[in-house]
Amino acid sequence: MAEIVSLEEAIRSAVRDGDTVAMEGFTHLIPFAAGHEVIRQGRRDLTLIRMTPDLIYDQLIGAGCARKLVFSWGGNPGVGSLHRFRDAVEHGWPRPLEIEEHSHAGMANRYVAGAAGLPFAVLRGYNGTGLVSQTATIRQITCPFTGERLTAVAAVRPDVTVIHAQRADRDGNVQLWGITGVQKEAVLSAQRSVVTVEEIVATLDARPNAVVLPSWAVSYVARVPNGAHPSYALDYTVRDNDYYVAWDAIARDRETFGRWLDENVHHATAGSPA
Amino acid sequence: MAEIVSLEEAIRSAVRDGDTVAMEGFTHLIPFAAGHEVIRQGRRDLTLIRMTPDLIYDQLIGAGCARKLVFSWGGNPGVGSLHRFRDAVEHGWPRPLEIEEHSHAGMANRYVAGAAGLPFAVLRGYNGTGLVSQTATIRQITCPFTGERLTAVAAVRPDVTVIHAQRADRDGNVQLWGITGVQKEAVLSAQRSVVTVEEIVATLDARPNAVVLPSWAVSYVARVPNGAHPSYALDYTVRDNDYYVAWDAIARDRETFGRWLDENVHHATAGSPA
Amino acid sequence: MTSMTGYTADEMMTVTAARALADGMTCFVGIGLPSAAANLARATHAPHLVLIYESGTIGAKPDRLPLSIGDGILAQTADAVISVPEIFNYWLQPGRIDVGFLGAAQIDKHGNINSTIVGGDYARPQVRLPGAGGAPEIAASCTEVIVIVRQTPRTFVEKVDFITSVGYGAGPGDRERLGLRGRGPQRIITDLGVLTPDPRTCEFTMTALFPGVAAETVSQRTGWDVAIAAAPQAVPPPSPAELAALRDLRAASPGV
Amino acid sequence: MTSMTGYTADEMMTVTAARALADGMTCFVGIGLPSAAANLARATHAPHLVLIYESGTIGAKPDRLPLSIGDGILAQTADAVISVPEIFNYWLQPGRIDVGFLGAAQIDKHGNINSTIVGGDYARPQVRLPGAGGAPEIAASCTEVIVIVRQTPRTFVEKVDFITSVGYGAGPGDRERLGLRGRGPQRIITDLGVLTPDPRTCEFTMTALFPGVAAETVSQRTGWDVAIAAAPQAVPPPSPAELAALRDLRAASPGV
Repeated sequence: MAEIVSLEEAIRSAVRDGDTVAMEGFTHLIPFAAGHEVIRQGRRDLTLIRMTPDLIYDQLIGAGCARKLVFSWGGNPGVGSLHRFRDAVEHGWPRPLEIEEHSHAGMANRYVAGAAGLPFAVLRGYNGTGLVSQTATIRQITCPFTGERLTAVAAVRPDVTVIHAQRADRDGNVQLWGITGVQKEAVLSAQRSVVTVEEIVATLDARPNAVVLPSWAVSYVARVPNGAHPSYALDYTVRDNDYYVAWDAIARDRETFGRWLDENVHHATAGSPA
Repeated sequence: MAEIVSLEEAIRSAVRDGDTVAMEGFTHLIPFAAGHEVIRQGRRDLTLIRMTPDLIYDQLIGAGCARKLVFSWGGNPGVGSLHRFRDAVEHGWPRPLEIEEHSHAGMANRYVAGAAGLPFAVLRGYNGTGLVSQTATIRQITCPFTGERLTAVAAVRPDVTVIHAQRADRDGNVQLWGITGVQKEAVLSAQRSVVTVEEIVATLDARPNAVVLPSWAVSYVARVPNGAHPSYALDYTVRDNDYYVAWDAIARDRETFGRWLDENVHHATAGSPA
Repeated sequence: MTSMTGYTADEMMTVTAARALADGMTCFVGIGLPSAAANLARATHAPHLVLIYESGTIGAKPDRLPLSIGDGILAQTADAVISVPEIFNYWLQPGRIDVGFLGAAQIDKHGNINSTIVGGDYARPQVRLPGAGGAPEIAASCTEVIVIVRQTPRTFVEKVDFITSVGYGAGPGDRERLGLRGRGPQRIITDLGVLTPDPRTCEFTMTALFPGVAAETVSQRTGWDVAIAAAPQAVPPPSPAELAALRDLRAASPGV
Repeated sequence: MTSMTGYTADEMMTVTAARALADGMTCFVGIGLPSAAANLARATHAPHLVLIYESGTIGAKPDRLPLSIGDGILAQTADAVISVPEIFNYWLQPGRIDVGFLGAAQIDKHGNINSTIVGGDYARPQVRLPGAGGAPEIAASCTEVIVIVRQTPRTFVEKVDFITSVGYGAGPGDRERLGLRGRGPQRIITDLGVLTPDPRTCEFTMTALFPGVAAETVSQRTGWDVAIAAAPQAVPPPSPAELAALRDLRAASPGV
């Protein structure tokens, strides 16, 4: 059964230095507040997994939390570069960042394999691309029936997965809807999980297109209203597109970023909007 | 775009002698009316695929439509044997029936591979069972990352998949809900598909736990109210459990079965309840 | 059929199976006795028992016994309704399910189960049984398996005609060699009592007897030279509360 | 920026891309110009165009341009909302999607695309770009690919620094050798016109020019010795109806 705790306690219990951490949410439901709590708690040497690092990992990378990034598309959607990510890769600042790079199809299948308790997944992908020779978790595999050559990708098995959802009930059952991306697989592939939610309700009435994660498949639930900001939670909050645009200038400069970090993360309290 | 036609026309257009045909529906939403239409049209030499052959394939096998059965559990749920299936396997009546036998997990993954355009799927399954040496579509595969030995099953790629759903809209988009089993995968793995529906509506309003198959992924839609009987369509009809019990005596005897077939299938019209 | 003791063999088996389920466990349930047992446990000592049906319902909370594995009441009361591929791939396969129930047409002394064919050969058997269904992977991946089956010499055989689901294979170490990650069958509940695997040999031993069952009956109704514990546990009969709860469930379930 | 001709280069590119989409096609759409083009086509000549976004929405019918690939309006108007693994595995991979749009930081004469790194080596590049996203499998599996990119010598290069998505590889036969089942990029739409692959060499040739574009400009803005068709097609400027529909879409979409 999931424990319902504060965000501070959830992150302290679930995330340790050196962990492999996945924070998922495909544009929608990105767990920003939890990411900021990880920064505040000073976690280090994390291997961060996320299909689209987005601003949340730009912030964690810039704050020096990450040793390695596993990803498939590292841009500021509709805006441009993730400057903290680029600074880490191009100049090793604030520390060198090892990368393990995939395509979306590959990353999605790596989560599927993790959720299914398999060591790898099979797809038609990567053939002819430069990723094959750069990424050790991509290999060729032969169909035992047809002899056809396909691609295998290694499962991801995060120590912790963190997601944001619209709501949970008092037993810790979690419900999310709208664009639910790869979150179910990310939670099921992990050893531990943290789910921040907009609200905790008495009963989860059925919703179209909803994914339900039963309480016994989740470790910690924390109530964090607006915990996806500047991403959004459908039917609760709207995406703060201006924040994404403004981020470009903040992240472009190391000092500006440092001031942003001090003011909006280090000196903010757990779960307050940033 | 799916064509909205009569059941008779849908089956005539989609199902040919010698085809590999999957009719899916896990207890719920079994496309009985379509199965009876296949019998009425006198199709022969079919390879029938279905996780649980159930009464629908007992009827098709007894009627002599099938050359081969691909399946994972061939009983009358909660009642006992499928006598027409047993008679075919044990005594070759009305004709010998080749079988290709899997577990549910294996069959489900074979449909997944078919839907995904892959020649095989990987699972932890079958190890130590007698099925490994009897079924050619089960082979060992080695993980290219860990060296672990797992099981591969060959994809199924039916010529035609037939399912029953609650409803479609006038464009042929199909919606089903409740226990939706492996129907999405069965349709997506097939070259052609027929969907019978309880009703055709102007708009498919969103439903909890609904699966939607877009019109362009379906070949034919036919309106057949109660087309799942004696199975059921959640929110439309209820399962006729008495029919399942009564079937035992009907199917146990070749002549009784023959009379049932004449009265309830051959002399019934397309789509009438049987 | 109610015996002179005031309860039937089915009721005794069902109650014994229900007692094996602890609150909060996750349980992969089939129709018939297992479903009755799981729902009885949920109605009595294990209100947070999580019922998972292979039709794709997680956390179903039926107030009557479902009539089929795909009974609408399962979907209507479940925490989550998912596809059949998902139930096997994301929930059963990774070892998330604590207990799985299995039946058997034949079971051998190492707990291997046959539900495929009896007699003849595979292509032309004397008796063609329904086959595997979910059983092979339930037997492989649930943390533990409970088998429920009536004890007869035809069913309890030295060697099964076909291995549909692996118990302990040919003995110790076989599950590991085969890569089966669950612990295997931890008990066989019959109409006579309970058999559990000998930790050294993996052979099933009769370690608990139902009220009024003699050791001699066990030997007569087992097709191998079954060991009986020196001091077999005496299984208490169904309590009035257990019986009442079970009969209430059945009364609410016409046709089951 | 509207030119003296009354429309911008972006508008010309968007209208040209929209015209390439026939009614009833299924189209894998990214944000930006491709999304504008697909929604323009749907608002004009292709009302049954099926828009598929990699966030998992099939048949989205937004009445404004989505602000991100995960804009709520996509889920709210879609025929089906599915998971990200499913969109790639069940819909893109098996070849169910007719047209995929791709952008490029670099593209070479065989239509191979780089969106990963420029300069330096992979581990310490001069410029780290966002990377692959859905592009490699879109390039592999869609029946055809349309690339939309502004034409500059820095972008249109003899050889890309990194192959993120395969066009025609090193030339004829490479897609088949690599097992790529889609037909590959069928056109590159730039701010100068349209390039299409030579059926014999798989080299991209400038086969259509936008109004007022001189052949000389094409050569100057291409990093390889690009062939220009002897009689390049003259692409008609945006019609008043096309422009109005596109501007209505943009007006309904603050922030895009």
